[in-house]
Amino acid sequence: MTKSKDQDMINRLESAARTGGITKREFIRYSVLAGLTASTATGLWSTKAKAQPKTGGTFRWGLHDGNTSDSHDPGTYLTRQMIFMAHTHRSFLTMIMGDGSLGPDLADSWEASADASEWTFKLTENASFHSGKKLTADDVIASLNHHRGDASTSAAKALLAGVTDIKKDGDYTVVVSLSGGNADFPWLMTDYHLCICPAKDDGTIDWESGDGTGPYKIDSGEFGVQFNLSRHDGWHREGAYFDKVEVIVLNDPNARQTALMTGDVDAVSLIELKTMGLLQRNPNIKIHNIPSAGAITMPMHCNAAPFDNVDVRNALKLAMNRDEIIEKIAFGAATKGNDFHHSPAQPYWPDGIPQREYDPDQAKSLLKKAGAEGLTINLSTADSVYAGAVDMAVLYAEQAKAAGININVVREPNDGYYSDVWLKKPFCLVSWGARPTPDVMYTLAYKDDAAWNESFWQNEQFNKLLLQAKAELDDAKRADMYREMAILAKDDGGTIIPFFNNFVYANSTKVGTPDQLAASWENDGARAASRWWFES
Amino acid sequence: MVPKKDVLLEIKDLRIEGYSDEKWVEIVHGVDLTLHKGEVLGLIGESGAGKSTIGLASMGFARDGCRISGGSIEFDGMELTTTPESALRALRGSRIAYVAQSAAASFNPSHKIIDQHTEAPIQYRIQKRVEAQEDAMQLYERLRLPNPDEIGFRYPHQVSGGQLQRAMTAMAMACRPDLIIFDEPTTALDVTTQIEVLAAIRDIVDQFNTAAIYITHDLAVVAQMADTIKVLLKGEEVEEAPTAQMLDSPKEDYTKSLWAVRSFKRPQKQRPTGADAIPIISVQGIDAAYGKTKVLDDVSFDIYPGMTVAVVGESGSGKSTTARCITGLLPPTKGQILFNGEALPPRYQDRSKEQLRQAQMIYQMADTALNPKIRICDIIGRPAQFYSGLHGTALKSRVDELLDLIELDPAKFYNRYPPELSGGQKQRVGIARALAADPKFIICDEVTSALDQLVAEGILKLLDRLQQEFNLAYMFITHDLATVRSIADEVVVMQRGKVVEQGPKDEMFTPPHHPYTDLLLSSVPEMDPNWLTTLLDERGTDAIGEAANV
Amino acid sequence: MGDILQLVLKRLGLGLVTLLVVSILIFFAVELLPGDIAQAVLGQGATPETVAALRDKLGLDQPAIFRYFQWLGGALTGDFGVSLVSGVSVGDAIGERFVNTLFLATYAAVIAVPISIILGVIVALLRNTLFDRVANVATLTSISSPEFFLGYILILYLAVKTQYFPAIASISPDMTFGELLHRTFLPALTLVLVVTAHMMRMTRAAIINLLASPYIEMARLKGVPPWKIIVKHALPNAWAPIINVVALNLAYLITGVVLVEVVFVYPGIGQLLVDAVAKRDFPIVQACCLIFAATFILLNLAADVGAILTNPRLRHPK
Amino acid sequence: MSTFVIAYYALLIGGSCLAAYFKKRELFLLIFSLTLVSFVMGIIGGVGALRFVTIAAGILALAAGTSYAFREFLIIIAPEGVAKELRTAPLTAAFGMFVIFTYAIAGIFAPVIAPFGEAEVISSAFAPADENMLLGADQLGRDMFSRIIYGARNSVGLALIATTLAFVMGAFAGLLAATKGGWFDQFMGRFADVIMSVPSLIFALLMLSIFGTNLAVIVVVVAVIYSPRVFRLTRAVAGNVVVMDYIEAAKLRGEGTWYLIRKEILPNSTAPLIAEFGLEFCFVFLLIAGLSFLGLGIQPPTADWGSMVRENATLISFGELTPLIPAAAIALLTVAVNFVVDWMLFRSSGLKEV
Repeated sequence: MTKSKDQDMINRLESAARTGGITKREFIRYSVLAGLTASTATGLWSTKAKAQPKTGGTFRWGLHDGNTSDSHDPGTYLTRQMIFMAHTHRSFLTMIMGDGSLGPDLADSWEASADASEWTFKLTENASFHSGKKLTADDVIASLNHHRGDASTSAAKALLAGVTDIKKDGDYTVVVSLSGGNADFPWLMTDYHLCICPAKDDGTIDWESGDGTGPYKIDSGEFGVQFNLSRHDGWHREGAYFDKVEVIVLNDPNARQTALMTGDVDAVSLIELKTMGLLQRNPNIKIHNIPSAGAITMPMHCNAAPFDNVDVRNALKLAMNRDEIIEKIAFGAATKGNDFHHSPAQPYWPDGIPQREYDPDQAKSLLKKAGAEGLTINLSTADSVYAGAVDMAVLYAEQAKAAGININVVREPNDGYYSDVWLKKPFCLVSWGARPTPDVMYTLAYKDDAAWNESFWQNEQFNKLLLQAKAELDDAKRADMYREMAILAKDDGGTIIPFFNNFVYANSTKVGTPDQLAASWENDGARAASRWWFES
Repeated sequence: MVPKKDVLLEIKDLRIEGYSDEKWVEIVHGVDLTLHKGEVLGLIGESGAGKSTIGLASMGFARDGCRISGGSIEFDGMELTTTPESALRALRGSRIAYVAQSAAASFNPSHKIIDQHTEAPIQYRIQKRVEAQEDAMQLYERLRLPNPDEIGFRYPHQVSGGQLQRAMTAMAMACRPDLIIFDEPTTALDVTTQIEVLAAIRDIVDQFNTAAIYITHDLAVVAQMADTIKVLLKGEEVEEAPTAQMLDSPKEDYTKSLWAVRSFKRPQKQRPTGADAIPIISVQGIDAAYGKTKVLDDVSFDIYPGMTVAVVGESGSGKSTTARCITGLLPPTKGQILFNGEALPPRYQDRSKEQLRQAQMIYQMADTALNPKIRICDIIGRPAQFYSGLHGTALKSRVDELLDLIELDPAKFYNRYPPELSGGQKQRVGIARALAADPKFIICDEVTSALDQLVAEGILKLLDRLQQEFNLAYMFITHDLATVRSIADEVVVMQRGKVVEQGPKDEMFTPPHHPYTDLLLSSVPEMDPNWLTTLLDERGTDAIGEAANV
Repeated sequence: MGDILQLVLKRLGLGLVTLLVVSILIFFAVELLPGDIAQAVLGQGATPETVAALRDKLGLDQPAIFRYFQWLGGALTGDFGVSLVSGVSVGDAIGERFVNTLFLATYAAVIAVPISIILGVIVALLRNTLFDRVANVATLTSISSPEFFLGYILILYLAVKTQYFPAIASISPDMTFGELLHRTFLPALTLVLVVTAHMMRMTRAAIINLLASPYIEMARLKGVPPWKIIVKHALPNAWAPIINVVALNLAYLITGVVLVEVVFVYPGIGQLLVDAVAKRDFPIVQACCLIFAATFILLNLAADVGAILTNPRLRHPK
Repeated sequence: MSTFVIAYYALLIGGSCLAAYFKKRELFLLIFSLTLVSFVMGIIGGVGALRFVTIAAGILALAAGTSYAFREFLIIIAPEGVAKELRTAPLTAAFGMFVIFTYAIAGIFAPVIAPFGEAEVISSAFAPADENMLLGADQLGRDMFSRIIYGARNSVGLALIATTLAFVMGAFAGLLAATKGGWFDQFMGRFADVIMSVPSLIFALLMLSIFGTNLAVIVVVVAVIYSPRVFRLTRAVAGNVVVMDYIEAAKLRGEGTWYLIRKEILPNSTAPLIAEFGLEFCFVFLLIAGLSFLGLGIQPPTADWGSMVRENATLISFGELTPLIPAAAIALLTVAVNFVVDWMLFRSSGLKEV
């Protein structure tokens, strides 16, 4: 870890301490990790920190995405209900903090070998499962192995594809060997699939029981409907102020919002942007608008006409009025995209790359150059991609008319969109969840041989830089490489990125929240249950 | 005769309008009527004469789509045309009662007979339920219903038509009204049952000295029932006179023509003899069944070319089923049918076009026999087109010719639809449709029973003329012995699916008869006002009970 | 009565054939759905190898016909299999939700059926009056409004503005019956609005149809007051069509309430079915569809039996 | 007391007196009961309530007047036979015809009537109504009024085609089954049972997922879903017709099935089918709207009332009336269609009540 990064960490810790985001004990522990002595850390701990949040109450939490066929198997986690549950009744090795930094969860600390190909995690000795069993390295190894191996059917299999071996070094140390260097590996451990379940004697995990080391334990529940949880007294971190938590699936936007307005729930994970302004008038409701690393992308298949011509691709990029789209579709709750998939909410964000603006005339001339004047193409989308995805496509089609491009908006069924449209139709709308680092994102969807290279974009230089950056532990060098990659993606890539959407969620004013909310998921990185509290 | 001093009902210049074609049209044009206590007035006339409308108006009631537009109706000092509905309602059922034509349709199928009987007395608080039920049972006994203590507790469909009609008469008597309107109470019944009901009605009206208006189109029936007869035609009175006088010396031409209806008679033909004389239709020992219910049992008879064979019997005797077997709609389970000596395939689907053409059928209900949405020219033209392949002008001239044959003006009727025609005209179109196929044999299924007598006579004459012109053979299904008498050459009497007796008409109408034929013949009402009394005396009361169960 | 039993048995037999055909239809419809269960379970985040592994595990590599007969064999012995997605047995997955659906349907029916019949009788009695016309327009309007829309309006007025009822109908087994009725009132009311109009119009039509019958005229000529004519003389004979439309609507209350479940977040079987279709979870889809089909068939049968039982001709044979 | 209130009561009481004087019993009862109700409403709701009554009565009177004038207009321009029928139409039916006529005009001449294009974005989202935009803008800033006009063409057109197709398929099968009888009848009956026993929304969901959501597929799927209902009705109606003697006569003549259906049975089965058409039309409309709710409906940016309701439905929770406009358009049309159908049914049933 470099000096500048440590300082950065300390500054963040300070600010978290001032706003009451973390407790004194945690503050000192992180500061020590950052290379300070305990006494210095104690001095830095400001007395301005907020008083301890009040404990008690039942937190009713309305989520926007749940399915009756969900299960506790971490390998099949897909819906928000399960992702949020995983952050509530289970734990991970690391966690993303309110300020966007990487903090400890089950792992107290971690360090890499010089080439970043071997990572050692030191586990906390205080963690226990709801059943009472103490957490050991065996549980961690079994849980990670659940996603590895030929027989594994986990959706996170690809994520751990680079892992060659996982060993324990005593009961509280886990060593992970990688096939190549990966500086981001501890960040990967925050992936929602990689929660830790109790190991069975045969080295597999017991996920069926729903047991975990999270702040709350499951009392009862039904998938796609509701889960009732109560506080796990043996939790190994600070927080978990509520006595009980009810996780309620409210798929219908209207149901969700009215439930919040009528006080049937205390917080919801998503509100409809269309009615955000109207909801804001309600004095009992607080709306959070958090920039995220999630993005709306519009991949064009670079291996298919007419998108195999870079001028056509750029014409389509220029034919979009992003400001109007953000105003009308995202109701302002978004960050303007610049056609490279690297969000300001992620580390190493390259500042100062010129923003691409709406320029139908230039688009026209590019099309002329490509010999594709009066271009007519289909744009596939579905309601489920993003609230307003269809409207956005229609709006874009209207804007593109000025550049002489005819876009037919095709509304595809919600059901099966990602298996039948995405990667199959040459031009479509896609919604990407937040990924912790640019490397994860690029490797997943822009690397030449990635299964999800959604635009089938092949760029030698880009791929070379990607591999170099991955193993580079020097932050400055890494940042430079990411800047170069961003420019390549912007000017040659096959993906239009209209905007990075914000997480827009709301809660009752009865609920207290930290000043800084994690941007990895809605509701404070899906950890509202353990980080929030009831006021008074 | 009843002393005529107390006037019960006095109608003056009654005018009633009906709503049709979006305007009010007068259908009763100023009828006067006076009825004294205990008197029975017979209202007679063809359909459309306004009999029922006047009958209902004397209750202060007009059917939906009708309204009383003028005149006065005074019932026992009360002017019904100005009485509010609620007061009128209080009158109905209690002081004026009504007996409808079809008891089967007029009893609510959902309630027991006795509950419907006691509804009015209980509602008017004349009797408590138990009393009313006892009274009902007494009335049932008096009307000679079998098992009077029990019959009321049945549902209407569990009781036969004749018994229901008597039960309805009993119901009308429930509050001992001053006046009962009988609206064709026996028209829907078989002749043998009719006697029963007539006797019961006359009996009870006499016993309680109730005044009555007896509406019918059957002269012979009204002759038995009424003290006075009023003849109506198209909403106007033709004449009124005491029964005997009316029968002996009707004044008006129209009345005379009504009286003369039954005079039509044509000479009887004999079967052709000789070796080459083969019947056009030969029914040979057929059995038939609906599902598991056997309805025909070994029926055999022959029909020779140019002859009319009347098949008579009461409802349920198997007359129409025999016709269905002949046409092939119901394949017989046993036996066969020969056409011109050749066996016909039992199912009509298997018959050739030529076989189908040769045998045609005319139906009882002209309303349902003609497609209301097809023009007359197409109805008649279709068989000609279908069998003979006529087109264009040839077809048109054939249709014109057929219309001429049935005495309908082609210029007027060519493009009309059936609902625009009168009953008789429809029946003529039905005949023309059969003729259009140029057949050798026609089944006439009760072709006149739905028609007024004058119209019916016209149809019979037409059929006779056509028979002579085209040498047609008729199978004439009927329950009306008067029709048989006038048109048949041979008669087949059927009862419960069996042929009881058959032979030439003269023989059949000359004693000795088979007992059933005898019962049938003797039950046909005659114009003599004393016929019913005489007949009942002859048969004795026991016989009536028996007949009722036939 | 023996005839009725025979009819019931015959119809049940036919019903089983219908169910079999439905099961074939559903199976192949689910087969034909683009994408497959492995993809759907693993979501956007799955690689081809993972998908293949899951397909293997679930036995999807076997031919469709074989899998269908495998399922059918199980179903015939009462084993409807396990959810391919969550591994829970179909009975466990559906059981409680079906009870919930039945509860909501019963709740709505208990309100809607009497109201619609009584209203139908009243409008038949007051036919062609202002009240009749207003009722006519009102019912037509409620028929022609999308049900999710009705739901939203009810939420606005009865939950958001007045707070009389909760906006979401989440229920749990430990609630008292009164609490349960209170919480599920809005979805029930929405359903009531949706089905009442149809039943009421049918009741009115059935009664008015009978008013031209001779026995109604007879009753009028006996001096029976109008309301009694409708209630005592017309209604008992109008049951057959009324029962028929009631059965149709009851079937709808059970099978057609997906949207209401979504709007009020009610854990019923409809939502389960939509989710299962999305996941290509064939055993659940199949079981739900068969339950729906069986409901439909049984209610139809009940309607026919009801029509027979209310028909005195058939109830009291000669 | 404002002048409005005085004028209000003066008008009502004057009207009552006039009605009483001219012995218009019904009119008197109506006006006088309104007077009495107004007293109560006036006390409880104040002038506002009275104004509401006035406006409601005004709208009603306007609708009645329009209907009356429209009926007279039709009578004058229609040929003799039709004009005779039209005279029997009650005001409700005339109103229905007027609405249908208006919708038809709006649909056919949509591009001429609508001030803006169907997908044209002209202002900011949810802009309020001004002199350019009669009803304001929708969520993308498209003119609401123009979209409603285009919606008449798309929604009504689609529902009409789907319903018609359902009727063609269902009626044909029903007539064939009634005529043929036997195993074919049984088979078709069971087949209809199978389709009907799968909930329509699920059926549509499956079919549209399999075959895609283009217009043709929507039309066919909706038609398949609704044809069993038409089949059953036709089967029942035709069942009553096939027992008629004229059918027997035609069969005995040796006529083929197709002739029987076309010439003999169909013309006598149309009345109840037309009546059913009205209700089915509503249901089809709703099903398509429901499909939109699940994201399977008409393709954007095509304006469709069902989708327009759905897109803005959540606004209703905040008391915004925007979603009510297309919903009202749907409701008005279905009510209108059913008014006309009621009248036709009444004409064909022969049930005359005056």
